[in-house]
Amino acid sequence: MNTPLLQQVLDRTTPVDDSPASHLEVNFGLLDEYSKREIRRAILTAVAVPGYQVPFGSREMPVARGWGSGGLQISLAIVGPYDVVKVIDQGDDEGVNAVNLRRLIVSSTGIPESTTPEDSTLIQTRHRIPEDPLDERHTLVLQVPVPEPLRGVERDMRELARMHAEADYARMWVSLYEDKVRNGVITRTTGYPCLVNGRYVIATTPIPRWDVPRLHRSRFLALFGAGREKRIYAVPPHTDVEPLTFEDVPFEVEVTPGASCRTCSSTESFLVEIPGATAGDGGHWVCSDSDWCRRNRERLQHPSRGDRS
Amino acid sequence: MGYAAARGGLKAIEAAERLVARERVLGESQWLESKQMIEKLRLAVDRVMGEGGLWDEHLAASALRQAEGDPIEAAHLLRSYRSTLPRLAYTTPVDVDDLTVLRRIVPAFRNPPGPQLLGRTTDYTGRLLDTDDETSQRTAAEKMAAFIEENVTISKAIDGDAEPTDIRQPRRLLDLLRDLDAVVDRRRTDDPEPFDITRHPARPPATRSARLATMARAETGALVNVWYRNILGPDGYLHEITLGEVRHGRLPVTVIHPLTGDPVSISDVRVTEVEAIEDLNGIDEDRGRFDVGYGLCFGHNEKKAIAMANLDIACERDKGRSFLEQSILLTTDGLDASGFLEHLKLPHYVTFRSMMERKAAIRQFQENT
Amino acid sequence: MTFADNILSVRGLSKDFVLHTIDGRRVEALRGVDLDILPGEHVALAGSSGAGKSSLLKCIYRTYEPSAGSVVLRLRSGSRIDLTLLSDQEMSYLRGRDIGYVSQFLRAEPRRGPLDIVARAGVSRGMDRNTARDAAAVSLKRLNIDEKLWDVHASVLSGGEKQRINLAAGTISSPQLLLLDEPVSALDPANREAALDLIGDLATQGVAVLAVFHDVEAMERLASRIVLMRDGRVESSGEPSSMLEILTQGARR
Amino acid sequence: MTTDWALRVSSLGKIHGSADLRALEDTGPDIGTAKSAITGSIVAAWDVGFEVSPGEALGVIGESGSGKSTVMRCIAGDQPSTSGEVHLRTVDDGRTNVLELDPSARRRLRISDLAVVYQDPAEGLRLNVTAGGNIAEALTAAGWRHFGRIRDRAAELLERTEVPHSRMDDLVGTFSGGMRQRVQLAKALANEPPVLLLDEPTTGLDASVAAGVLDLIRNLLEETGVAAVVVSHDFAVIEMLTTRCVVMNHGRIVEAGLTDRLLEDPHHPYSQRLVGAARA
Repeated sequence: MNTPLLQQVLDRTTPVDDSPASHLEVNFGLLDEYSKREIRRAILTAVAVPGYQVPFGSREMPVARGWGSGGLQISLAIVGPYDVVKVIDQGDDEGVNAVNLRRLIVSSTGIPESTTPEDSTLIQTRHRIPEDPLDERHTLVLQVPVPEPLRGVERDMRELARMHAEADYARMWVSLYEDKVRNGVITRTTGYPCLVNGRYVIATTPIPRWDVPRLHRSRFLALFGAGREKRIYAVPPHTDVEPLTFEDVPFEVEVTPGASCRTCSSTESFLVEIPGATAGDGGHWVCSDSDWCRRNRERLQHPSRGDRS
Repeated sequence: MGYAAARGGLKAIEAAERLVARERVLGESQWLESKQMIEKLRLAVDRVMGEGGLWDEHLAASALRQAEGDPIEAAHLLRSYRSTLPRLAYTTPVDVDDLTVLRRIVPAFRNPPGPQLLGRTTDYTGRLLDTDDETSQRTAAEKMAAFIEENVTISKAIDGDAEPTDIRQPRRLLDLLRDLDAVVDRRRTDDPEPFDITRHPARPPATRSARLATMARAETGALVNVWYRNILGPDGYLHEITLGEVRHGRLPVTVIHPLTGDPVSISDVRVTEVEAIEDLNGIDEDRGRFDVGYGLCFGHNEKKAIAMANLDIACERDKGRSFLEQSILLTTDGLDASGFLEHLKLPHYVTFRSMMERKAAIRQFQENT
Repeated sequence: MTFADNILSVRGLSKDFVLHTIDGRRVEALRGVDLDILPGEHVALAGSSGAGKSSLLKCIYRTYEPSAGSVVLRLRSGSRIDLTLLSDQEMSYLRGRDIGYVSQFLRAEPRRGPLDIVARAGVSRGMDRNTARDAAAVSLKRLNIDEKLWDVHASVLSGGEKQRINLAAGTISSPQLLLLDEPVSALDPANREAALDLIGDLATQGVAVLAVFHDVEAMERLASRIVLMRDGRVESSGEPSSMLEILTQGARR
Repeated sequence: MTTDWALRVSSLGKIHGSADLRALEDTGPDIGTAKSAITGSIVAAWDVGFEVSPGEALGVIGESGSGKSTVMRCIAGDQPSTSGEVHLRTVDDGRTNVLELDPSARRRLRISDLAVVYQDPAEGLRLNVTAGGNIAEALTAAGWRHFGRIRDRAAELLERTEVPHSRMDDLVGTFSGGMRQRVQLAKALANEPPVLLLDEPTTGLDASVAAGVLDLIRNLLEETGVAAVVVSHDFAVIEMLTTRCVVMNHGRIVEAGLTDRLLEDPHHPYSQRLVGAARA
């Protein structure tokens, strides 16, 4: 009866010696190997059942719950010594949350970081999908504050579980119907509810509607982590992601006619507004994806240099 | 650029960290020692261990210091530290009858079997703020301590081993009530594995062990609030219990030695334990008997243990009819609630831009119709 | 005439009521009634109040459940069926199609106009909507229901108007057998005339009629045969002329 | 002659408390109670059976506590039954006992195989949703995804149940009791269910409002060809809506028959008392 315990101690997975983090005091990726294994199992389930919210034993992380603890657990559970990490918040590599999380990932693993998707393999994000097209090399980890898309129509968790189990989404449709009746347009902003693989409705984290179409039949794997609510769900590559919309009411993304990025002049990226300091100053727009914006600007200034920065 | 406060990257963050670090050692006071906190701010340290779910007074004191006295933040530090530790062994089931009491009161009887032992408490002392200057306060306290040392023989009793077992391990009231057949018997005959809330999310409908574990780790204020809002508030699911037993004491913790296979005592933990007596009055309940709710948490934290015991029996009787269980499981964790609240401080300009766009769309629709 | 030609053959029909609320008292309403009706025949039931006339109609229609005996009806399809052996659902299906019943009072109806009530009766018996509406209009006109009232809720109409609407609804399609229970009792002379005229036409359409009238004149005018009942039995039966004599004598005595 | 059924209920039983069948021995109309002294359980319904054909309405009449609403709830799936079978023609051509379906499949029947109208509109409607939205719930559950067509269909149904078009986009919670019942009917009929259960559909409404709702139900039953079960304590309702009915007392059917026959020639002592009281 004692052997399993001893065996567990002896079997405890340790990072391989040549890993960049072998000199660190903490375990590679901060979490102990059992925890990582457990989280990976949840991820595998999530990939196997696209859109299903897999409950998992979310660990307390060195960031507050609601600050990306779910995304961080996913990243740390799947990160390997040869990964290159990019972390963004609102599309910005320099956002405070992005900096904090990137520091934790890099310092606990020793892996290199990048701001360019081209060079990255693991991209953790809060509220955006990078403008660059992502592909098979990329795993996108999205931080999810509220994973339950149906919470607005139902509070009882037992009933919520039943609704998902039976694909009973009529009340979600009713809320969209009521929205359109009352307001003339569908007023959902970010985190638009989508049907994944024709089966489960998910909350697309609070990414803007602009980003939603890029989840549809994507080439990359998207993993959604909600640490506080202890859920992981996934959109595997080449999976249908359809925003819930009526056949005769087109899905609308955020577009402001005439707006362009003041820095790179782009009209084809997701723009955020910089309000003017005074009432008279009309303000301006900039790309939310700061790295894409920088490269776009360089591309315009030095067309000969090509795509890479 | 806008959002300068939330942007600025690594440099700004590092500057913020330096400010915190500097104030920790600067200022005119001494370095705050862990030992001092364990002895003098005992209830704060106990609370952090309870909410952090980790018994280690020194780590808890360190956390409290690092968190500048914020118990929720300190509990967070303990818990996230714990996340990095592999789980190497499980203790044997703790037998609460092994509790050596430091304090024990039985409000349900004037003369219960065993003592009414008040122990270290200010429950019965006037809440009078000492407004003397610090030096006078200190002098007075030192005098009092010296007097006690010379004239009163209670110091040994606190250790709990200088007195006969029946005083320090008194028979519990519940056993007496059971002998009188005055309590419904809900004891299970099977022995299911307790639900491990650190490995699986506890969601309604949950087992009793999941609810108890959640409450044991809950933020004290949150749990007291759930209790109170269910007594006085809009929900009103709760029925006020009679306290059968409130205990604070030391409990030995034992593991099986991996090599010898023998049980080895590895530590004593201090816990607060409460048994709450519930008067059954539902149509489908046995009006002729009582039922019992149970609470147990790390350290000396009577507020939490009492709320826990009352909520335990309330949940049992509610049988999932209301949102009580969901409230307990989902809303009482300090890390969850405060983390989510504080995340509002993070940049939300992508969301806000999306919202602004919809506002414009709605207004345009309104203008067109 | 042979038995096979009958539209209706009633044999040994009896009805006992057991009144549980009055110490289980037994009331014998019918005591072995035999009766045959041929196609196109108009049989009027005569007899004093309590003789069993209405009970006989209700037992045939199964508003009362017969205690004994048989009620064999020839259906439109030509087959013969004992109504006492039918399930409730089967009986329910035959009602209106092969056997009709017009009571003294209009059954509780939703707030509908006369035209709607009569037309719906036709639709429920298998007529298409337009045909039923046309037929209803003809029938109401014939019964002197003012066209202005055709869409007025029937509940506010007079007793005489309701009775005519009821008659129109009951006669809109031709069943094999029509049971009439005092269908003109509340009518003034002019409207009574129209109603009797309409009933008289049924026989010419081949509908067998079994009727209870409260007055001799109606029987005299419509009946091809009169059956006299007493104490739940058929006492005698015959040509109207001879039977009316017996009836008027009986009345004088 | 057609007696093909749309709904068939047989040997339906519901016992609250211990499932010990000895409870059947000391309960029922002859004993005068539904509560067993032997087992302490309540036999809310036992051995209840009937068939309903398309276009037919069957009444279930009895006093409160007779078990009539229990029967309805067991058929609807709102309550688990203790025993018995319920077959719907549209489910596996009537071969499957729907009581044996798993809860999820059972709930799915409520989308378009079986609809219920409750006495309390709050049970069948969401009061914080508009009249049109309530109907949209039924339609979207059945797969409707075209906003315009959902609007049109909702408007058509509300017109049919005589709800003013101007109120289509008002919250049902702002409606009067009679109007809520009309919306509930519209929602129930949204997917043209072959079977409709009505539980005291006009009880609790003012007399004049009740009469209007009753008229509407009668018209709908005639026009839709739905097979209906009408549960009521009120003979006026049963008489207006049904051609056949069963009388329940202490959890059992004491008598079944054509509605006019039951009113004019009730056989069972309990039925006679009930009719006597209604006629008084």
